Amino acid sequence: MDFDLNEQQQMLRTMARDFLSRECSRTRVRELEKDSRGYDPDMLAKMAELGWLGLVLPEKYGGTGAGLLDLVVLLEEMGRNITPGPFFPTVALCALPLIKFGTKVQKAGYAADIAGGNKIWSLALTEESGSYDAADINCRADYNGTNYLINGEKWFVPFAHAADFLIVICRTGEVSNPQQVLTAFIIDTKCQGLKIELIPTIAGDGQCRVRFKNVKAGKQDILGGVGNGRKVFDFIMQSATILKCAEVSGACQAVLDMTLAYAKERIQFDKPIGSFMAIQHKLVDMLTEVEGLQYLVYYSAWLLASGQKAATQISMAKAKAAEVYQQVCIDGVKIHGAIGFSMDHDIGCFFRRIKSAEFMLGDRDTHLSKVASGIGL
Amino acid sequence: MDFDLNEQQQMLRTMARDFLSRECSRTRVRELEKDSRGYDPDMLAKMAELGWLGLVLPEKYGGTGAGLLDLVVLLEEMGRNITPGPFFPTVALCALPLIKFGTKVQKAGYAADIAGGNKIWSLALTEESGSYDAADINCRADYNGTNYLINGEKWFVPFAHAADFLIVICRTGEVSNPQQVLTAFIIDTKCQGLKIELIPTIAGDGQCRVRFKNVKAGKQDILGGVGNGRKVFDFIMQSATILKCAEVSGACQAVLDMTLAYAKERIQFDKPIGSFMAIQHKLVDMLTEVEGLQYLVYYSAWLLASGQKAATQISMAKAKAAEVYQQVCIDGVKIHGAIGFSMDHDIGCFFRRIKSAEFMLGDRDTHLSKVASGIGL
Amino acid sequence: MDFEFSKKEEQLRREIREFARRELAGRDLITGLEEESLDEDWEFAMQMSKKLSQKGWLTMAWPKEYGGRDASFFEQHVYMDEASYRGIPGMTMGVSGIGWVGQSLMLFGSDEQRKKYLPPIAAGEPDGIWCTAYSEPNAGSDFANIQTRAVRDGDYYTLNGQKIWTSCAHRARWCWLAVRTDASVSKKQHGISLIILDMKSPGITIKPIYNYAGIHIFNELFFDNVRVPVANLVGTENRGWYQLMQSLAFERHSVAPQFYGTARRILEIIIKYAGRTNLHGKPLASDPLVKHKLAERAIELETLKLFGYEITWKLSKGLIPIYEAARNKAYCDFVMQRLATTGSEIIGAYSQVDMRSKWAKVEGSITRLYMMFPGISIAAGTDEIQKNIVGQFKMGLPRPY
Amino acid sequence: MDFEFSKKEEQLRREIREFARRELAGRDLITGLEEESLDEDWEFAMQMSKKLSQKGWLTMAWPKEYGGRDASFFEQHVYMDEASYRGIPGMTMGVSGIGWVGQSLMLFGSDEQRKKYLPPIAAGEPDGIWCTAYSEPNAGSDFANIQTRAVRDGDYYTLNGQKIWTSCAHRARWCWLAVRTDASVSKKQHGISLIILDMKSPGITIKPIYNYAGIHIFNELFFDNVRVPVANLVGTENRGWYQLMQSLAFERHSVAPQFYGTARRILEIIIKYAGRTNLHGKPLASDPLVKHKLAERAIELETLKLFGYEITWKLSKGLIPIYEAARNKAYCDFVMQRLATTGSEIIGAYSQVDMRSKWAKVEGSITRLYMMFPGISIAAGTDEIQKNIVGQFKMGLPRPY
Repeated sequence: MDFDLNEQQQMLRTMARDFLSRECSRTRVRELEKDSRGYDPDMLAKMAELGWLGLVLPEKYGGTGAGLLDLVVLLEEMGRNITPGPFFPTVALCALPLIKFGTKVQKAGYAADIAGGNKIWSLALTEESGSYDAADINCRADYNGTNYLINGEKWFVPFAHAADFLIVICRTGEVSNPQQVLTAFIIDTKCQGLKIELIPTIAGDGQCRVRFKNVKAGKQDILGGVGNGRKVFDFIMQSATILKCAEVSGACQAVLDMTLAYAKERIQFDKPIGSFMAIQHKLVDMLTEVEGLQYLVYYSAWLLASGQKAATQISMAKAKAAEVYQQVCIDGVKIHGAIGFSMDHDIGCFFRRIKSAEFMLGDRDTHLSKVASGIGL
Repeated sequence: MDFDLNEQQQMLRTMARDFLSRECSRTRVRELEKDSRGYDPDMLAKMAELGWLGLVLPEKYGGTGAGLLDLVVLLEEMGRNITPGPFFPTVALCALPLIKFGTKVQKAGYAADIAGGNKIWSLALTEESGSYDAADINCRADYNGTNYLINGEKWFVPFAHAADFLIVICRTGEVSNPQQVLTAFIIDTKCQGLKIELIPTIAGDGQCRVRFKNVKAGKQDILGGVGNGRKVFDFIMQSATILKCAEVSGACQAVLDMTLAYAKERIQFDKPIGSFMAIQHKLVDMLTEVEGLQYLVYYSAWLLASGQKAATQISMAKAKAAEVYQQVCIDGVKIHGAIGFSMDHDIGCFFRRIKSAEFMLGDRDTHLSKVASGIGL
Repeated sequence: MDFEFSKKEEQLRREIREFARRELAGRDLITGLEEESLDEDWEFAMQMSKKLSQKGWLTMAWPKEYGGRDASFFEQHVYMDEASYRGIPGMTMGVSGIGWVGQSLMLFGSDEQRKKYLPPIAAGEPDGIWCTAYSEPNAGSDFANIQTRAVRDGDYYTLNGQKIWTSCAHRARWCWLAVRTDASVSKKQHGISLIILDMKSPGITIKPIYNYAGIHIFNELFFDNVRVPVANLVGTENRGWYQLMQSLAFERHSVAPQFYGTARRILEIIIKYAGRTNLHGKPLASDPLVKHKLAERAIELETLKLFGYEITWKLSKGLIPIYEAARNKAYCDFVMQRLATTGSEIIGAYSQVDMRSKWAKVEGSITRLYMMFPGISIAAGTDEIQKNIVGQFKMGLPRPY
Repeated sequence: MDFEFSKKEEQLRREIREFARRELAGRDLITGLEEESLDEDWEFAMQMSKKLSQKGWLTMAWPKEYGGRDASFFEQHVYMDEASYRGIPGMTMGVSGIGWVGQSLMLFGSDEQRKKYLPPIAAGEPDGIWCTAYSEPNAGSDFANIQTRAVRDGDYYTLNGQKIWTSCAHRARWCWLAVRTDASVSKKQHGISLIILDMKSPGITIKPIYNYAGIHIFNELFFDNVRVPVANLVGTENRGWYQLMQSLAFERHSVAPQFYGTARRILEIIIKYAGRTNLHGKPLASDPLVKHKLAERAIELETLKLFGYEITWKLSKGLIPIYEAARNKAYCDFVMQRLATTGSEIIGAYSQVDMRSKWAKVEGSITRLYMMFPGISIAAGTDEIQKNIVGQFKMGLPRPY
């Protein structure tokens, strides 16, 4: 039993904290929210140089072959700094399933470009309903003898407008057993029939609607085999979800840190406001939840990384992340008072992202249902 | 718009508060919890003398013909003092439906004895499931050409062991439309085939299991007509529920009062504990909820009394009562510290009754569902 | 006990409904302060204020001599509730004027001040738009810590200092301003005065503060030797603190009926959305989790409604509801937060969609509420301050700090 | 990062499970302190303590010389968790002795004291049963306000005063007692000493306090000129406050693993109940509201589990987890309350049925928990006290009163 990061993880954390506080200040985050690309290609290139994009990719594809727990540490730091951009969709949503399910040809063809920061990827999974239940995937891929023709819409696809490739999860069979008939495709965003529109969000965080009209995909574009989309889906719903939780956990830590600092420094009635019991106990509650979330994230990531059953704990972490992040942001803003409500203050950057974090990869109720079935209900 | 009680109600409140603080001290309440009857017949007789048992009965049956709102005021005071005994089942659960649905013969035969405090009544409605959904009534009454034969079990029947008569709601038709085939019967507890056992509860508040084995009932024993049990049921689920809420509201006020008094008087760290912000704000939250509950009870009782649609608001009041009573008791005990946890302290009398108040006449989820359908869901 | 509105009050409600139907067809529901942000919204709000004035509703509870019509507190309640429910812009005219400046001037102002300042408010004119400047960087919850100085110099005060979080300053003709006129006092509460500031005076700089949803409601105000005639002093010099407390109470009185109206509308919109939106092949409205969350919100709103009734009833009896106003403010904040979070859970990922985008659901109302509720809850006093007031004034507890 | 228990620890867990299966077959789950109430329960608990001692588990983390076996903190953790999960009575022997008296004596006690008092604890003997008397009528949260006097008179102290909320006093052979030995100090924290009191001493009156569920755990203690040898002083006279703080920290360390074990068991029992109980013709377990409530409780328990791991891990690294212990205590109270209320909602009206009645559901566990949680949460420091500790020791905030 050991809660400590290993040396490599500690180095990674220090490096990430240094780099991000230098390159990705919150002022920069606010600028990028207004930027139509929503991210900074130079920053991404530097991340690639630091080896972050290839962190979990095998060495033969230009990666460093680190483990999921290392990526958790890195994403926690990115969460602390928000770090807008396609890192998460490329690495967490796509590189991991590519390495897990890709054919040799696919891996050889795509992985090195990911590691090098040359290509951006994203995942087109949820649809107009916003649901992350496999049964709600309606986007179809019908085989016409030579190709699959993809038709339908995908929503809230992060950074699709910047992406070179999408992993698209489609329905390829009949509806009688909706869970068994999914297939994942790798689609070049330059292909015909694909239309990408930016959805204007509060956080300006580059979520898109992607429409498919007779988009062609060949057998070589299938990830994980025909009819195996459910496996890809399940894999993503575990690995990407826990990584999203790591990001949220880092964000929660940052909000707590800035709120605590403010509560010490802000004087009202001749005392720091943190000395008023109602405020102080709220801060303690925040700390308890933030620490609890962090440990739950570490624990479920460790379960997954060490090959144990992790689905229930990952869903626990996601449900808790949604709740804690929202509560910490609300309490944080309220403790800041009016200043926390202004565009110039960092805490707003976190507040604007509450709902994005909550709904990406499944909302609280979705994951509570998974927890319920995991505990025998 | 007027939140004030009228003069008659104010007099009733003063009289009730005087009488109950004299005759029904909390020490007496604790004694009665240990008493096998669970109530004090002398106290009940005095209440009858004061005209309380006949408060809402017409004058021709020895009542005073007061309205539902007056009874709300009285039950609020009884709730403040807990007042163990069969007043609630006799008046709220039985006298009101008797007057509403009884035949002339029934009213003439029974009402005066209720007003005079000579006969005790109770309602046998819920069953082993504890559910207050009409569909969950399984106790059957089958007609054999001359009589109905009642078979089944009723649970949590308050003061059945002391009752002379029970109103029993039974299934008399087929299950195809379970809501339409209920019938209410008036049953003499001395009849053959009826077995009453006291269920030992935390509050020693006289709830019983009643078993029926071929209990005979004639047509003259039917309340409200054959197959009209649903109407009786619906009536009770409104009028008795709001009266239960009034009782709970009074109990909440009492818990708040005693907790506030203690917070002013208890000194720790050289200050009254009510001056610590966390405690003070908890007291303020309690006050807000207790006042909110009181107004919601008054409002929904007024809706019902003035012949308007009241079902949704009554369910709102019941759902809120369950939540507020529990919260106020928990916070109240915690603010009292260890002393609140001891058998000798009054607050425990209220704590022991949380669950009885919560589940009698339908739990929070049951009433939230009714609210949901009331607001168009 | 009687919870019925009078025939007259019900008639007023119908007229407001009719007015809204006619004037607002097709416009989105914009909550409260947001109308101050964009020029086109503000312009529309001002048109509405004028029309509401012509209907006799804007300051209906004011005495006739000041442009009101001596309407009852209950009629005013109905106006606040129904106009909020209908989302009529301009209904509070930037809040300050009809919210507390008018009533405060009636209590503490000179005859000249009443004659000069009240009619343009009642008329719904641009000259009746006020802002209120109390807060400073170091005077938030600890409001008595005001440092902005007004130094008397013959017939004028000279103002220097800074105010912050001044909503509507960029729209206002006048400012209801709290300043320090005596810095030598030992008790901070003393030495504060209320003055009326002409926003056209030289030496005022207005710097916008955008909130984190990009909406311009708040401003910073800087005063550089601004000259204010002594005639603009309200009431007695150095006694401003007590007048301020009264003004704040006026402010909190209308919180419950006003927010109740808005919230009831939003709840209804969500319920309709849940009825027409399918998930997993069934309407959201049939999901027990959705049902119970919304039922809980409905109970909170019903409670808020009654809290609003209660305060109006007490005002109508000539009582001064101090703790009730603070309780209602804190309860509103609680209800807002719960409604915003529940609403966002129901519309899901769409709650992050910009409220003015074509993809916004439920008219953007949830996203708007979600983005605004922390700010609204801080305005007019934090939760902590409200609860302290209830603790002291209602429960007789010592001040907890 | 590694959350795996060692093979040895897992083996221990299996042995405890085996032990419980053999020894407890068919007995109800009785949470913690309740075993002190009834004679027959207490007798059984004492038998179990003896057996647990023989298995080497009771004080396994103690050094061998005091009757332990130098087991790791993780083994002790596994014992606390698993024995609680299995509901083994006697596992904490009335709490004080193995909870903090033993460890405190190892830190502050004299050699003679260790030799005399530790072996009976380790052996699970009646002579190893302790109670702890800190609280007084006017010294609850404000614990330094202790008034019970011990006046030195040659080789003896003479005790006078009163203690309250002393659990296990009616079962204990010894009392771990905080008294005032110097009443002249200006700072209340000074002048307090810890002494060992023989419960057979003349002049002690024990008055039972029944809790509101009728269970006898607490007592009042009255001291009328009770004589205590000076040799029974623990550590340094008048320095007792600091020793007390350390004892309290020991007490809080085991809160999380112990309560986690109990709570996990209760949650499983409720889940099974929901699976086998039908309502409206469907199992409760298929009701989304039931599912989500229990899922939330499961998440809280998982968090508590990790908080428990963390504290054990820190202890194992030689750290002194102060704020963590306070945080865990407060979090336990929160989790207990939520589990009790959810559980009661699921078993419904049966939650009011006496836990020892034939009609009790889920082995009476929910009713028991519901009746006990407010008391347990007050014991060893209220929520407010715990949060103050976290605020000061972890967050660097000033004391809030």
